[in-house]
Amino acid sequence: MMETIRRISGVNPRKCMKCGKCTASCPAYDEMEFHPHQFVDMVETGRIEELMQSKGIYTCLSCFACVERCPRSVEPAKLIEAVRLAVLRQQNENHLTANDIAEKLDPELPQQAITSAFRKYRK
Amino acid sequence: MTYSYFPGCTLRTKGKELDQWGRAAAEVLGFALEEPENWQCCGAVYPMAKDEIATRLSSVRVLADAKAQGRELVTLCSACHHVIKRVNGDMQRDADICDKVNRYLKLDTPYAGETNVLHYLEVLRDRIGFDALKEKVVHPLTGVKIGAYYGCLLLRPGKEMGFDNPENPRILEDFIRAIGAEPVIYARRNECCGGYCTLENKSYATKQVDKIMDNAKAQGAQMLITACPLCMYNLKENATNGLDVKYFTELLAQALGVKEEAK
Amino acid sequence: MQKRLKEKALELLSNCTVTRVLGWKTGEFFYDLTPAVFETAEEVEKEFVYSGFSGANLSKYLIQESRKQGKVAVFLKPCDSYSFQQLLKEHRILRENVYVVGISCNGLLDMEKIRAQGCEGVTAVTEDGDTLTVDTLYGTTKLSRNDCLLERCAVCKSKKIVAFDELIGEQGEELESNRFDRVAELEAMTPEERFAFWREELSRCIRCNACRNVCPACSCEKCVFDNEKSGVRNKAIADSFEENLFHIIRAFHVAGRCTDCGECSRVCPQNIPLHLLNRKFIKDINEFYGVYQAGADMDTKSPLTDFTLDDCEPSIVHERGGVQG
Amino acid sequence: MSVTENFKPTIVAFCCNWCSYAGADLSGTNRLQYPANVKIIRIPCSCRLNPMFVLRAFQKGADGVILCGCHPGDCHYTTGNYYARRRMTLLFSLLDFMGIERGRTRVEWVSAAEGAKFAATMNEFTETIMKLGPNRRLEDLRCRKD
Amino acid sequence: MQRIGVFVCWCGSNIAATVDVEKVSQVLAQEPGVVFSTNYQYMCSQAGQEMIQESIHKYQLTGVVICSCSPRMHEATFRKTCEKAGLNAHMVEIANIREQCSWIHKDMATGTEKAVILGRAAIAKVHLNAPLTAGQSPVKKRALVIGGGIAGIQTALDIADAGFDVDIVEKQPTIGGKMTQIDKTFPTLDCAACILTPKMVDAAQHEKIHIYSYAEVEKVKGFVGNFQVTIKKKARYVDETKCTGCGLCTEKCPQKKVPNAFNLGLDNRRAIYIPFAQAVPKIATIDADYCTMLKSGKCGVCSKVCTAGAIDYKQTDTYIEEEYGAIVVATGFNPIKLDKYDEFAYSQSPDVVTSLEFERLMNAAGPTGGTLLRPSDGAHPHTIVFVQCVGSRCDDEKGKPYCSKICCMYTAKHAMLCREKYPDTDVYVFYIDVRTPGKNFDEFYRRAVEEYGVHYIKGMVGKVVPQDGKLKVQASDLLGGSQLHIEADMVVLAAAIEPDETARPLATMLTASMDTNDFFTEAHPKLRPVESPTAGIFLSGACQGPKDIPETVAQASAAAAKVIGLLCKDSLTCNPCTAQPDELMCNGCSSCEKVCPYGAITYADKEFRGPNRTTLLRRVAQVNPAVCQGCGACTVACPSGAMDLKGFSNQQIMAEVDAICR
Repeated sequence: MMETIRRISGVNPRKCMKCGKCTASCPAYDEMEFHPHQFVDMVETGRIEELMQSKGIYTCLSCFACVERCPRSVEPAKLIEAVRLAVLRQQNENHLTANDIAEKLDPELPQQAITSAFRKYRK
Repeated sequence: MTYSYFPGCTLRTKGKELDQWGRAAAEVLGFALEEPENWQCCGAVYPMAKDEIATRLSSVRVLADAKAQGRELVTLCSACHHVIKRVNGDMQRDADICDKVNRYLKLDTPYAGETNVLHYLEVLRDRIGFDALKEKVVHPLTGVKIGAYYGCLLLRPGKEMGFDNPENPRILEDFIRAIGAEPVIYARRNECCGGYCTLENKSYATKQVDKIMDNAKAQGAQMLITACPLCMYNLKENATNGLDVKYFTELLAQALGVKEEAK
Repeated sequence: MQKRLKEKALELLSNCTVTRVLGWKTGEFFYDLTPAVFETAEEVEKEFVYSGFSGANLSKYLIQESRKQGKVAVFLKPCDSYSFQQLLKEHRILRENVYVVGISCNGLLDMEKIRAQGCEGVTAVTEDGDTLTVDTLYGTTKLSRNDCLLERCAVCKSKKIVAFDELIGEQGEELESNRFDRVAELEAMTPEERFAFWREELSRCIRCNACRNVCPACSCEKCVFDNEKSGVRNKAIADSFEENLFHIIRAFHVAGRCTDCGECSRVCPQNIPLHLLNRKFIKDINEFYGVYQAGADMDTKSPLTDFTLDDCEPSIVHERGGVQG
Repeated sequence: MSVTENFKPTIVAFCCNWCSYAGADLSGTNRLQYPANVKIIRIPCSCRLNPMFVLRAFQKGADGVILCGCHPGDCHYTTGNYYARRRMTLLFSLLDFMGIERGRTRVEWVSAAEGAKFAATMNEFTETIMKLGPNRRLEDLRCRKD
Repeated sequence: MQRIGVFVCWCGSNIAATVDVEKVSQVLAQEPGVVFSTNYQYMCSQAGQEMIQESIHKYQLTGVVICSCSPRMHEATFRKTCEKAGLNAHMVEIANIREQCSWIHKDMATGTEKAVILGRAAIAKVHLNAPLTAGQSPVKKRALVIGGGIAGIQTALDIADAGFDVDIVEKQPTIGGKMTQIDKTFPTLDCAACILTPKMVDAAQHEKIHIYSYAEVEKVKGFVGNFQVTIKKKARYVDETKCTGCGLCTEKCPQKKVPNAFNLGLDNRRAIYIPFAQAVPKIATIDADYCTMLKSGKCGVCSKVCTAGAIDYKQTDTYIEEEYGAIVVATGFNPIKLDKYDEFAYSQSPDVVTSLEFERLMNAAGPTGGTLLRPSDGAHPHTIVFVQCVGSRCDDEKGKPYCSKICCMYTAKHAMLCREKYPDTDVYVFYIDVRTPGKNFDEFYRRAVEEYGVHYIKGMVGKVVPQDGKLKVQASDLLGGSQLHIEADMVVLAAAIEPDETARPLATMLTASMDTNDFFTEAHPKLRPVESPTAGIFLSGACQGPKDIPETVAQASAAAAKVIGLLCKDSLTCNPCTAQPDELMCNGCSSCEKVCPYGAITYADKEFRGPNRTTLLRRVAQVNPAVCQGCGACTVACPSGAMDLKGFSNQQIMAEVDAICR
């Protein structure tokens, strides 16, 4: 599994020097039980299952602040996405289905909100 | 000068005006935007996974089309720009992805990232020039204090987007100056507004938006402009007590005196 | 043209601008013109010849002539002027002792080509625009002048005279030339074919040293092939290796300095296309390090005494197209 | 082909004194093996390699010639390897043009720290020469050993 | 014909295990010219060396071949051995049968066969060896120190104290460098000025030291022992010999809005200025970018008030040529620019400062007179956040890959001083690691934490938002497992340090090598840390890598010791393996000159005998053996083969080729 995550993401977690700047930059900190630097550490130590169970993989905003500010070019966001994909690619693990959408619609909502949600949360 | 132009889903539907203002302004400024036939959605999210290509194909199609036309590709929506620019980067740098995509698409000539992708703002800055724009302004927005809201996708990752200094950008501020208004610098202008979670978790989005709005207001902004339709929606709809938010093409069209015609 | 050159030579001698004139005179046959030094008006009147067969590049003779007493006048065709300037650049010619008369050129004739078109026993060749009238023991033939040009003139790289004190005729321009076509053809062959080609050509070499003696770049005080200490001294060829060695080393020693004047091939009695080796170097230099023309100016560094930090690696030879040998 | 089966190639490696010769020493110090066919000649700098030496080696029976020098930018004499690079590029290209097998000549930049690279390069180069077989296109029959 | 002796070493079992040394010595004994051949357990031992010496006498050897370890190991040893026995050192050749034979082959037959071939090649070469004598080149007994910071000053003082003349070239109007801007020094909290300014005065008053201030090195020619340097003295529009440093002009100048570089732009100075009170030399300088007189020809106030008549608006740059035996580089460092790190809002708020700016804000001679006040509103800050590693330890193109080394300690110092002077302030330090290897360094840091109550937080700041007169700091606390939001009054950034921008062009002038970060490379990272690989160039201070003051001073003195060692000598032994042209064959074409990296080749017109009793004047190459380093680039550039290299001649190398291919 560790290898899968590393393959999907192309990230080498060993480059991390554990400075915590990713977590310091993360706007979604309060919404995640594991934080960007923990993703890096846990992928390296093989604690993938815990990450796959965590809600944080859906609350990452993909804002790339952690990618931009990481001094070691580790790119934590790619790891988070890779874990999310590993979950979504499993059978029946779509986080969002078409049925969920209707209730969330509002007339002003731009298309891209829906498109992107589907892209991010579905296989 | 004619550019290939990728409007994207939102500017074709909910955000029609944003697109029309952009086109009207382009006309005044002397460049043409031509949509490729049969463009498809860019996917709205850049696929970070290195092991799949399906999500990159539609972007490559429109890039290859621009190459065939011998044109640069202009985008207006920052999400589209982000996705297409980065997919183009993959085609330039990731031999594996490039190879797989080409084999799948079977294009007449293989595509390897030759097309130059420009955001509308980059056209204003690098091709037209903000000084030249300033000269064309007929209704300067004198005295208006505007905060630029950049969001994430235009700027980051800086290395791939090459758009502006990702931590201290100035392109929108220069734009604001060019249309005669006064830019307000505030630190959260490149912090995420939480747009992607607006569907799932509104309160969370609201928290993000409010922090941005507070910062902008405290620094003296009277309104915000942005280049992303999703940010615009989010900033407008999810703010507790927010400032007015406009798309930059609206102010551009207004300053150039073509806002009404566009409608 | 001959008349104008003769008049110029006489004028320069009579007004004491120079004490000698370097030009051409007839050798064994009318088409076999050889370089000659004329010291008096009489000699000029009697012997000076300029014709379509005045191919010989006179620049090399200036290495010696410019070091003698008094000034010497020389007639340089465009391609000769490149050799001249290259030698100046290498400090081989004392410029102040030379009066250069640049002469425009519309290409020189190759007797071999005339013969190849069926003219045996040629007694005279007269030019009339694009037509050559060839008198032979067996009658008269008319040939197209273009079909009888020396190889180097057929693919002329430049009509520009790059160094002169005075011009006779019009100054010309650098030309778009297809001179590398033959090199490219060879490059496209398989290594076996190329090897066979060169074996066929070089095995004819009799080591007469004509190529070396005529070459303006091959003007060493003492050639390595004559030098006991060089380790490659060699007067006669005993083995196919030595055939290769002589021509590889010769080409390498003039690389970056060869102006592509084509004299080596013109004088080769065995008709070996030696200029192709030099041209291969020129083509490579142009492709690897940017276009360079030896003798075109006085200050550009020769590509072999120059470098850039990001020059291609030698492995480019292995990696680029063509069949692996 | 019996010739190829018993083929023991002769390979001459010209190594610059400062980087590559030291790199070769290091591969010895680390006991990294490479074929005994490779014999090293020490020259002060890669720019000392005269094309005549390369041809001489082939004449006398070498089957492959390799030049090793400091990496570009690291030359002890600051610029020597840049000249060597141009000279060898052109020489190899001319040999190729004359139909000599491309694999018989090579340039590799080996630093004093790259013992492993030196050994690997020599193994690789010997293998290439083994595949090419004896040098027949640029040999002097009088020097033929078999 | 040479009389050659062959000595095969066993190197214990290192060689003998895979090479049949007996057989090698027997086979090589059959080679032409070999009159004696033997083998021995350890040739490099005293007994082995004596055996070689005895054999030289006994067999009247003219050449020696030693089959042993790499020449890089013992060539010098064996050369000395033979020299003592009366044989020229360059009549010795080594066949490397250990590193390049016994150690890489496992099979005895293979090893032995190869050893024989390598021995033959060495014998073939010795046949063509000729005795070589190294030339001598004189040493100019004067040193140049480039950079007048603490490193340059210390080096200059030490060299001068040893009795040699030293010139310091400093690009600023005063010497002193970065240390002049520092308030206190760790770990003792001495006042930097108190320990530095006496040294500056010492340097200025030392009869052996000459200071070229406001000057730069323009051109360097020559080589070790004999450098010719052109120094550009920039026009300061003040006559140095007349100016008394009274400072009246700097008070009367009407141009008041010039950012004060000494205080890093935190306040303003005049267009004519003396950087600070203890400047050396204490001479005014006109800033041509701001002086209205120089720009528009209208003003002249300074000239009017100067009683010494020192102002000279017509002054121009002047050039000085001087010769030196050694050059010391002491160009120092600068903090990096922070424009790529604006998540910390450095460009957005004046209250976000660099550590060096913070030094000025704490310094009694600084813009706030030593009271710590916020630059934005002059208020006392109550919460201060220090951020470590800003631009250090980065693997992207924004920052530097190395640790800047000094930041941990100066930040501890800053934090401590804040708490000491203003106990009501809350001080946070965000760190990745705290690195304190140094005498009394860790104790110092622990004091900051334990005695002064500085909050050290393992984590990093992600964003600073200036809002409502505060700096909202968002950071991570990795040990506490939380994201912190601190309302700070000031944020201090420990910016990475980088070599001064003048270092790169200087390195090119000196042909001294640099690493990818533009730090000068040392000749050996451990054993020759203060020498550049280029002979005669020495390194002092942070130009070689990040350093604190004690380390800089230690290295400065070390560099001085190396320089003194060089200048003590009257002459230097040159490399005997130099290029040598055969004038009879030289074309004078300049090809060799163009590829010579040392400018060792010049040309002379010489008369040669021509045919028929004539003489010919020919241009021929001349090699300066003191300058030639023996690379051999010229030998290949020469088409006629007139240029050859002693010790590695065409014939010698071809003889080796022949022996190997035989």
